[in-house]
Amino acid sequence: MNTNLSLLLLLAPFLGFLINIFFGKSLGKTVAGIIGTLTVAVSFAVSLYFFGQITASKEPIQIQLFDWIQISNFKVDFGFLLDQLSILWLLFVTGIGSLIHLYSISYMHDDEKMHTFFAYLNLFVFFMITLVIGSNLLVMFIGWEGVGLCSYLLIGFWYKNQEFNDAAKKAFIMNRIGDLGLLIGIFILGMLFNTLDFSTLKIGISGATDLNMYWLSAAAFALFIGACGKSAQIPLYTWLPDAMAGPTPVSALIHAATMVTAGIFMITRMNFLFDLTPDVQSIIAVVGAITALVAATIGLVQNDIKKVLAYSTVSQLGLMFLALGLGAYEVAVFHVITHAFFKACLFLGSGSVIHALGGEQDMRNMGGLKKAMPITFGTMLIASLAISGVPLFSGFFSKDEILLVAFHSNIPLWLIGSIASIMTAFYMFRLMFLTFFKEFRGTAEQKHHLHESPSLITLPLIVLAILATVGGLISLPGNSWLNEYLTPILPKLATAAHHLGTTEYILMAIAVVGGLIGIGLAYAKYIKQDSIPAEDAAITGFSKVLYNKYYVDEFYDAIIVKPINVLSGFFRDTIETSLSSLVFGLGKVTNEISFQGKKLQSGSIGLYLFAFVIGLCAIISYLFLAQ
Amino acid sequence: MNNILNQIGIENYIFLSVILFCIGVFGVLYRRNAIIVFMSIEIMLNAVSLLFVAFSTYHQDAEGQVFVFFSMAVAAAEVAVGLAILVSIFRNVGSITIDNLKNLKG
Amino acid sequence: MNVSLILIILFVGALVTFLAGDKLASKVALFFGLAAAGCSIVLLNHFNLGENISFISQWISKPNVSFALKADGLSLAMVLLTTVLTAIITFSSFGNDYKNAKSFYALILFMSFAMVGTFLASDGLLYYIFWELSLIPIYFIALVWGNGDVEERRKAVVKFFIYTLAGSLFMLIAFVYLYQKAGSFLIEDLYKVTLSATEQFWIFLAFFLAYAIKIPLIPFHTWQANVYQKAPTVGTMLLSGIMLKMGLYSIIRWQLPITPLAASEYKYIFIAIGIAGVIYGSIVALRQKDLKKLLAYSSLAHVGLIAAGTYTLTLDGLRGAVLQMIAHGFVVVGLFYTAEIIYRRYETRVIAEMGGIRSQTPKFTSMFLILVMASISLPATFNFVGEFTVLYSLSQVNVWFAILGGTTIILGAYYMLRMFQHSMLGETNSKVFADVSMNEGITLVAIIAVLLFFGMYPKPIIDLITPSLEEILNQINRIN
Amino acid sequence: MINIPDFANASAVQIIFCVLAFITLLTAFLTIYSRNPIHSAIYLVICFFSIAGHYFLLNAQFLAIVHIIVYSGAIMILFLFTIMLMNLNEKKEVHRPRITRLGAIVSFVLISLILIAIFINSKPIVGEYTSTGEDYQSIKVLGKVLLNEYMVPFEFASVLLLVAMIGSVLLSKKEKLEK
Repeated sequence: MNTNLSLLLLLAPFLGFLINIFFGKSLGKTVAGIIGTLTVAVSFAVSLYFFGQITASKEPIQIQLFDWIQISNFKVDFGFLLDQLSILWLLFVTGIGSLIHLYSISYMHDDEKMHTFFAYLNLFVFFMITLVIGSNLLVMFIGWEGVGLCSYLLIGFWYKNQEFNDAAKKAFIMNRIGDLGLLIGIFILGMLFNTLDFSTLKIGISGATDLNMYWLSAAAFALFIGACGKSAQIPLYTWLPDAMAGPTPVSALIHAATMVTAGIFMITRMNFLFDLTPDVQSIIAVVGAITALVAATIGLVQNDIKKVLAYSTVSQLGLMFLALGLGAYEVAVFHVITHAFFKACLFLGSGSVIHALGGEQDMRNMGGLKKAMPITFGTMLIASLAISGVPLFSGFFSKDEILLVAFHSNIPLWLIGSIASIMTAFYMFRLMFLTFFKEFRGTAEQKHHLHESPSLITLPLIVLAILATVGGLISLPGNSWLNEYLTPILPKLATAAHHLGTTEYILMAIAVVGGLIGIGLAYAKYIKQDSIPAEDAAITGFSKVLYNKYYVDEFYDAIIVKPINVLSGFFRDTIETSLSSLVFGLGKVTNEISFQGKKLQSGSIGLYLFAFVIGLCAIISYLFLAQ
Repeated sequence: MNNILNQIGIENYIFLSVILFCIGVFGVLYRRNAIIVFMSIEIMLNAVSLLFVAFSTYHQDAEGQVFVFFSMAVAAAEVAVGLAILVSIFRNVGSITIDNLKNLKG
Repeated sequence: MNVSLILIILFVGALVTFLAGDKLASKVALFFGLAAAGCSIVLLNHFNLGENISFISQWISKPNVSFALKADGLSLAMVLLTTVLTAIITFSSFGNDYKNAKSFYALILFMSFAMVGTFLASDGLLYYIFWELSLIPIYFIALVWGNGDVEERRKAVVKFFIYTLAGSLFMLIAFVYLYQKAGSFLIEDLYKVTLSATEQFWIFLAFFLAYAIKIPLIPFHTWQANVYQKAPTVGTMLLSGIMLKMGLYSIIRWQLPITPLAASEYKYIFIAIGIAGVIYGSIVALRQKDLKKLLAYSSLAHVGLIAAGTYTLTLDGLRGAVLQMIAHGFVVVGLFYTAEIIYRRYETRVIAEMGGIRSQTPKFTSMFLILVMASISLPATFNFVGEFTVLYSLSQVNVWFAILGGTTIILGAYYMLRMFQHSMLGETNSKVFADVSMNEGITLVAIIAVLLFFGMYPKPIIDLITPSLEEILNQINRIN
Repeated sequence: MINIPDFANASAVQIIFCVLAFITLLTAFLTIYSRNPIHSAIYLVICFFSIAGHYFLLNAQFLAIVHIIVYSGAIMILFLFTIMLMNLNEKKEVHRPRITRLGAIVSFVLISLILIAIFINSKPIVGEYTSTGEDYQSIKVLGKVLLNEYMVPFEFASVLLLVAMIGSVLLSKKEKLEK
């Protein structure tokens, strides 16, 4: 029963993919969209069933299908592990997935290749489910790389534009750098523990007494590099902003809610490993904090509505990594969930705006959309409040817990996180004010076409906005359902103390005040002063550095891409030719020897005879006299 | 039976034929006239034949002489063909000096 | 029923194809190719049932040479690869018109015959004869039916011929030396020969030269790119799909078990050479303008990794190498075939002259993309299984080897995606790109099906090759 | 090893041997040394006669006779005819470069030394020459050996001579220039 259901869970989106890719064109756009949405909805329903089962039984479901890869000291099964963590992830992947599918039916309706789009989306969900429910690291790796492939396909969905293709390629390759790290981590774990299975690994690592800390840390660090690639952390984050080249639903689904959280999922899955390697944990925390800050500063000055959201995503992911690094996995997971709600909502809302403006993404050309698009505005406002950490919205609870944890372990990290949160509030409301308030700054034609999006678009927005509001309920401070739910995965939770003291309340207040300061600053600048971000050419000073993203892309280009290309040219033109001429040179030497040797063949019989006699002498003396 | 070798000794025949053979070799190398070279070759052949006969006596065996007999037949054939070739070379080139025959030059 | 049947089918097939005349040649060749593939599958079945399908008979009494064909799992896997690919390659050429087709197809079958012989032979001299025999047909195929300037082609092909021949001579010398010691060319007897460390080193080196040129490993690869470019696509497929596997197979079958001491003594050097090939090939591939050349260098990178896997002397290394050999055989044939499909329509192999094909033919693009993904070993393709196992074995030797070898997954993705982007994506090309024909579609789907099926379920092949690899590993470890 | 002949007590056979050997070597040398090919040929005839004399000395009468017939008779006549046909004389002899002469002398010395050294180094020769008394070199015996054991080579020799005859006739025929 469970086996069949899990297969249904996994294969329903795959079936959708097959139908859409092979018959999508003849089925028509709407049918293709409905098939795509329904198959994901089926998975969601199955996930709900499993959720019910696990809350009742609290026993993880292990499913083994067949032997996959045979290694000398262990074998890798193709199997599933449905425990609290994976089911939680399944719920929001398939849940938000179906909402975004629904949204896309309307959003992508004008695109001639809508069936392909749905096929890819379905394929993505399929791989994401594989990633989440894989019972060992390698099955997870299938999903891990598979979502990378889908991300590549979807970023480059409008493949006629080579810049989009470049962005897609960049995303794929950056991810692959991380994947190499993940693979190395898998190798080390395989060698150390002779298994890749999560449950066996857990027993092996927790139960072992004489662990080799050096290799354990190496494995944890390698896994973390993998997570960095997938979850866009420094130094591998630059692909995510570029990935906004894809259609907006893709940005919402893949690059905000689901795929980028895979790194957090993986680290949470492997918490038993990371708990033993405090050095790596502190690296994770620091990297997360710095990423949060750097991305937030860049987000302050971006003018492309999706880019702002992208940097905000990177920044929020940084906060989650901060939590992971501090060992507060449940907090990170909590933030992943709330973030999925409000960030998906924000992306879909921005998509709705872009849709209404006929593809315009520059906030300098927006403004005053509040009246034309009330639902979009309302939902996005809720989501912005949530992300800014305004009390009672979901983001408040999750972000606050992260900062709380940070404060208890390391004050500088807390400070960095707090600054990043203030900045988040600022740029989110900058976005809101620039987009929805004041007068419309676009062309007259755009203004003429301004309209609220159709209900297929607004419905998911509303649902997500509601979730963004109430999502915090799953883990209220002091009385956390989530912590209780995750206890089997994170055994530490059972013993952790949950009490709210004065410090906690003060910190909360600081966070709230910080958020409000951010909002207030944005209000002062963009509503009171009515300033509009300058044209690209007019940006100067530090904001120019920020606007150009600290020139990190250029830096990578200069120290990695260019040298490799130069090296490639050097190899191709110099080394290859010289190696080739070496071989030809060998031939030439032979030729030359034979040419010189030809001269011995003088035709002079006298000489031949002389040589003959001398040779005879030599042979005879060798045969008879040499002994 | 009185053996001739008792009086002369096989080694003398050996030295004789070695020297004869070497004279042949010397002739082959020293002279440029193809006919003389040919004659030198005959001398070398004879040197070997002489040794054959001497050893035939030494071993009291007829086979050595049989071989000389065959080598004579071959020598006769060789001379006939060789001289015919020389004649035709002379006709074509006008000289039988072996220095002039360099068609085999590589 | 024994394995000589496959050889007979292929040899007779070559003759019949030659006699069948130009019109029928391709179909006759396909028939015999399929017959051979079917025969090898039937034999595989017999083998799995535990029957003895080897064949041995005295051939020459002095020197002591036997006509010995030994079929174990490893050989059978390679034979299966050869026969199936031969059928696919023959079928793939249906869209082309070749002058003197009867000779062309006869040569394909003959080459297949020689390669199957190489994989099966368990007598050193017989193996050597088959090994050299396989060179003759590809020489003519590349020379007569190749493309580009005749003079340049001749230069490239003659270089290839002499180069590989020269390399093989060292192997012959090694065999002669071994024969003097063993008094027989039979592989079992050669395994039993005890050699001093110095002898092993020289024999190992002699074998290595032959194989390094054939595979090719850097720095012996200079023939490769030019020949791949100049040869007709069928020739390129035969070369890259099967022939270079002969070298890799031979490392496992002949070189390592005969000279285990040298192999374990110098394994770091040879792993390093393989990995250097991975990085070097990938980097050179980055800036190739010619599609076939790019694929040639990618092939260089992949075989470097496979060779590194074999030299680890671990079960995983050998197993991964064999898996990757099979996977690479299929994927590289598929990729070269896509190059051929594009060439049939656009008459060019220069990547810059392509582009914008995707909007015209989504089917072809999808299949191409799957092949590209398989080539960069995305999980769930067969290549991943092989590459994972090989990289794992490298990490067992030294994690840095795995990291350096693993750069292939980054660099490979870089050049393959770049190639894909510039050849397939972008604004719609002004030139019309006809959709894939029936033949082309069947060929590509067959290849993709193999790659995906074994990517998810490689167990049959793993089970097939593992016992024989374990046996070879026992031979390798016999001294230590 | 080389026994200096004791001329004072030499037997007749020994003296004959020495004389014959002297003639053989001298004429052989003169054959080579003489500038006139006709003279060379005549010296060579004398040389062959002296070798035939050696054969007589060794009691190989049949061979000696055949030798005179074949060599002195047939072969040398052929030589003489050819020389006369080509009208060779001293003047036609080309100048030999010094290096050639030097090379020839060097190799002569070399090969002589080597051969002699070999024979000196080889196993000492048995001093006593026993004789079984069996007849081994009369014409009767030779004929039996030749026509029994060596019949096939004998026939081949005849074929060889035939072929040589045809070949030389063909070779020396004036070529008809066909265009």
